[in-house]
Order: sequence, then structure tokens, then C-alpha cells
Amino acid sequence: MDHSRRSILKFTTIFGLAVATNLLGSMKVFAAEWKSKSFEAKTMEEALKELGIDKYTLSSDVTVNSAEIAENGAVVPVSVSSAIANTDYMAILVEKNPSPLSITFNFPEGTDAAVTTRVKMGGTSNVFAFVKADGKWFAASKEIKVTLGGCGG
Amino acid sequence: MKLIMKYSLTILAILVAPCVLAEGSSSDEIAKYRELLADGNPAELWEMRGEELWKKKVSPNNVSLERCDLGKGPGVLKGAYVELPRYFEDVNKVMDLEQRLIFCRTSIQGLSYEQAVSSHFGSVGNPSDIEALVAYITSESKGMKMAVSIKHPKEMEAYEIGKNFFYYRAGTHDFSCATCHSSDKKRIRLQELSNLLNKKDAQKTYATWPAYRVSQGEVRTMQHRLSDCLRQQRFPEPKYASTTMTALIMFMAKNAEGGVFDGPALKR
Amino acid sequence: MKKIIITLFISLIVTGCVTATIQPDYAKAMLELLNKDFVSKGPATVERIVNQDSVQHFCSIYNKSRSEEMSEQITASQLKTIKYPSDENYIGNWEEGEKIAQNGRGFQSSDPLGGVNGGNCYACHRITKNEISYGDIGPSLYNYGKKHGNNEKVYKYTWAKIYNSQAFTACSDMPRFGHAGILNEKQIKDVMALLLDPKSPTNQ
Amino acid sequence: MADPMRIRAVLSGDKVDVKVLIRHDMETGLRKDANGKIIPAHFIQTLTAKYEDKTVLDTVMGIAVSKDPFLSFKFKGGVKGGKLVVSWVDNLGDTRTDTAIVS
Repeated sequence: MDHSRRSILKFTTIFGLAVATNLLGSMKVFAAEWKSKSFEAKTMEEALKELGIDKYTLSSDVTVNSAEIAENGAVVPVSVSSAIANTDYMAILVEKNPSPLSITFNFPEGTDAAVTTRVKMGGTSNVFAFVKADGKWFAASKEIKVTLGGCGG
Repeated sequence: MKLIMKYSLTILAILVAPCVLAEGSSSDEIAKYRELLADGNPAELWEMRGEELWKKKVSPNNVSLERCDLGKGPGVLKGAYVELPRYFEDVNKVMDLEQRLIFCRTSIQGLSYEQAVSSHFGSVGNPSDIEALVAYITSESKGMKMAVSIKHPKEMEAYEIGKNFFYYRAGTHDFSCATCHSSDKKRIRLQELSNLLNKKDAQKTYATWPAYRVSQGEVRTMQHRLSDCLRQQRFPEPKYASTTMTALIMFMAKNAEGGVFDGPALKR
Repeated sequence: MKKIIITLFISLIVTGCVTATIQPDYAKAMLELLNKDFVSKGPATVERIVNQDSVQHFCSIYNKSRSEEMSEQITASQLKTIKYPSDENYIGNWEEGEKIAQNGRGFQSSDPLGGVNGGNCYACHRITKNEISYGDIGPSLYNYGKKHGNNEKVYKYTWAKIYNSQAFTACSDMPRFGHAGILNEKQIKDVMALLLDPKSPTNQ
Repeated sequence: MADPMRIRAVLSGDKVDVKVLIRHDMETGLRKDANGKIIPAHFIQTLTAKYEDKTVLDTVMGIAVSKDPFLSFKFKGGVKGGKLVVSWVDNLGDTRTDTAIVS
């Protein structure tokens, strides 16, 4: 674990250098990395563990906004924001999805800790937002009902 | 009989009053859901691709569709959609937008009919050129009023055939279009049904197709919408861009006359 | 002046007559198109829509304007089609009935041949308290059994209404589930249970 | 090749309001096609937005982000005419970069 982290660090340094000297095209540069373990976690508990969230506080400064009823689970608009100073990371999880973790954001300084996106929901569930500020985790949730629609199948 | 109905309805209304309240907030939340989605309609992505396709030279004739006459002269897009379907002298027929596009793709670009209608309804990994073109062409009429004509005898004929079809009850379930779309403020499950005989309702509905359907992840055209309706109506499959469908579209477009076109929209 | 008026008058009559005589038969034209413009697919066939039965034909033409006499003819003829359960047992399993009420499949061009048909009752009716996604084309059936009671008369009427709604309301929007072969006898019993069984959530 | 994105970047007050629409199927790998065959997973994994070479948003996505993804966010420090570059990479290595000028 320690070893691999160090090699990632090393890699980042080289990567950073490459960027500085413009060896790589700007389109290849991605600071974020797709972590299969957290996105493939089958329960929220497991996903939180993979994200390194062991303790968190429910906070009214974090808001999950959406309609209480979604006409279609394939597209559920969700707006999440944090009023906590120095919020630099956010994760949106749909508790009852087969893989709860949906999307994560890194907010560099100057970017509002507020985003709107659209997620898929397998059915009615709580949608959670976890945010990190000064190394501490805060959370909020909202229940969104997914309805069946229309005539016929 | 009517009196009894009225009476029992009142009783019912009293009985279900708490539930009506709950229902009210349900529809508010659904309205909110739609509002939240309206900002950032993926149909714009289809419009962008459609514009490219409209201007792209296509073999065998190696020409673009920019010479296609949608009724207001070759290449004129502004306001073309709000006057469709219409009678076209060059084919002596009433055509809707999709029929006309196919005509232009065959007659101007030299595609075979099969090529011109291929993938008319797109699916994952198999995007439809027609859906993109329709998204682009219709977007050029945004903000204009629906104004189809039924002055030409063939336009009148299309309208009347469409009207007859609207009321035509058949199939295992005895459904017609009118079964679901001729009364005000009805719902199927939680979906509101539009009364296509009520001008305001017809305008609101007709003038917001084509639309990006979130349930399908594609921009769907009027032909697709009707096809899907008829499937649920337990009718067999209408042939794509057929005379009957154009007739039905003509009937609906006329009922929506004066409605301000606001497509491509975003729908369930 | 007089001459002009007379000419006008005559031309008016003539135009009137002409319009009247050449008024095309749009219904017939539409019917001819149906054969050409539709393709049978799965359980949804062209034959089935082209060959309307007398009720469908009548209700298509006289959609809004029909006389009481015509309506009575329909209800009388449809009442005769009803087949009551062979074992005189009307009530099945409400849990199965709930599944039928939720299921909107059957006879669509996208459905498989010989698949299980649903009743799709929730599309038009409120039935149980828990299902909030219900339509309102038909009346609410919540507490149906509680309100109407459990007796032979209610059973018979409810059965008949599901079997052939037009036995009571000419040109009703409701499908004739039994008569059209959408639901079989066992399925209708299960839907009956959903509506009438005191244990069904409909009556809670 | 992937279709272009639709990016809107509008200065309002001291913040740039960004809206991004992406044409992508976001296939979960859990769905079956008409023949019962699993449709392979195909989804965007990372997306980055840079304003004049400074990262303003960094996103990691899973299969539960909706088809044709939409993102909206705001950042400070932008001016009219500034360049916003958005790039994404999916699990099959497909990538797309588009630029918008702040208006």
C-alpha cells in the first residue's frame, strides 16, 4: 500500500514535469483518477470505506436538492452544495443503487462547492452527498421517489 | 343518471380530499423534476449534429441538403417546420417533415429509399441521422407560430383522414387516440394526458415535439411519438413515414394552430 | 341587378350541391390506407384493427353524439357476451390481482406472442393506498369492497364490468377484458380479489 | 469519434457559470440488448475543466451518471473572452476535448 502510493506520487511528479515542459498534449492531463474499488463497491458502507470516509457529521450546511419524485430513474437531476468553508471534495452516492457511488468532484480554490448533475436511480432511494472540508467529512441526504410511468410496458 | 354521477362524485371528492392534497404535491414535484431538467437539454447535441449533416455533401450525388425545399424555397429553414405538413406540387402529395427529408435525400442526394430511411429511429450505438436533422430543422422555427394550411384539397383530405383515424377504435383493447386524448386534465398513471381536441392543450403538446426523451436517451420525432402511442394503443406497427401518419400529424398540427413552437423540448 | 342576384343565387345552390355530392368518403379512404400503412407485429395484427366489431365501428363514428336508443342496443348486446365463472367462485388471490393491476403488457406490437397479459388497472384507477402512481381516467376503486360489500350481486356486477364494460356503459373507455380475451377467468378472479377481498390492501 | 460537447460559459457577477452537455451513452454494462446479450460497459470515467490552463473542476464518474451527462458549476476569476477547455476520457480510452469562450 505504502509502496504503491509512493509510486503514484513519483508518477505524478514525472507527469507534472511532462506537463510543465508541454511534452504531453493538454488533453491527456487528468489529475483525477478512476478508482474501480470505490465505484464498484456494492454497498454504501463499502463505498465509504473505499473513499476513506470513516467518520462523518450530518450537516445542514450541505444540501442535496432535487424533485422529491423523479418521473424517470434513468435521469434524476441532483444539485449538491456545501456552505462549509474550504470544501474541496464531494461525492454523490445513491444508497440503493447496485453500485452506490455515482460521481466525485475535486474543487480547486475559486470554484464553488456546488454542482448540478444527473444520475441514474434503480428505484426510490436516499441520495447522499459527502463533502470534505479541512480534512473532515460532512454529509446530507434526500429521499427521491422514482415512479413508474405511462401505459404499457 | 347524470345527477347520480355528479352526486357520487361529490361524495367521492369529500372522501378522498386528503389524498387529493397528496396528489397535488406529487404533481408539483413532477413539475419541479421537469423544470430542473429543462436547463441543459441534450437535444442541443442533436441540433449540432443535425446542422453538420444538413451541410454535409453526401454521395452518390455529392451534394448537401442545402438545396432541399421544405416548402419555403430551397434551403430555407426558418419557419419551414411550422407550416408542415403541407402540399408539395413537385410530388403532388402532402408530406410531413420526415417524408420530405426522405424525398430530398433520395431526389437530391441520390440515396436509395432504403438508405434514406435507414436507422430512422436511433438506438444505442446506432444514431439516427433523421432524428438529428429533424432536431436541427425544427430548432430553426423556435418561437414561431404553428400555421399549417388545409386550403389545398389534398391538405383537407389529409386532415379529414387524420381526424377519422383519431376516433378509430379497434384492436384488442378498443382504444382510439381519442380514448386518452379527448378529455381535459386526465392522467394515465402519473402522466398527464393532453386533450388534443382542446386548442391550448394541443398547442402545448404539438409545439414541443420533437423532444429529447429521458426514458430513451434520444431525440424523438413526431413519427416516433405516434408510433409509440400506437404500440400502447395495441395497434400493429405503422410503416415509417406513411400516408396515415402524415394525415394524423396534419390533424394534430391543425388543432395546434397558433401555438408557439418550442421544440426540440425535453420530455419523460 | 336582379339578374346578378339570381345568378349569385343559382351559383350558390350549385356550389352547395357540388360540395355535397363530391364530399369524399374519408372514413373509407382511411380504412383503405390502414391495410397499406400498418404491418402486423407480434400479437398486434392488421386484421384485428381493420375488422372492427360492430361496437367498435359504432363508437368510432358516433364518438360523442349517440342517441340513448343506440346506447341501449350496445349495452344489451354486450350483456349477452358475459361468461360468469364456471365454478361460481368469483374470488381468487388478491396478491396475484395486484400483479395483474400493475402489469401493462399484453397485445402490444412489442410484446411476445402468447405472453402473459396484464390488466394495467392502475393506468386509469386508484386502487390501493400504497400505489401513488395511478391514473384518473376511471373512477377511484380504493375501498371498493368496503363500500359495496361482499355479496353475490356485487360479485356478479363487478365480474361483468371487468368482463365487458360496455354491458353497462356504451362506448366505455375501458377494455372488455374478458370478452376480448385479454384476461382469462383465473386472472379476473384475482383482480376481483384485489377489489373485494377484505384482506386486500384496496380495502384497508 | 465522439461527438462535440455543448459548453456554455457565461460571466455573471464575478463568477463564470459553466454548463456542459456531453453526448455519451454511459452504458452500465448491466443492460441486455434485444437478443439478451449484455451491452458492454461504456462510460466516461474522468472529466476535467481548465480555465486558461488552471484546473477549475475535476470529476470522476461511475456508471450511474445519466446518459448524455450534464454538469453545471461556477468558478471565480474568469473574464469575458477567456478560454475554458473541457476534456473527458472513457473506460475504452475514447476521449474528447472542446473549448468554449467565456461570454
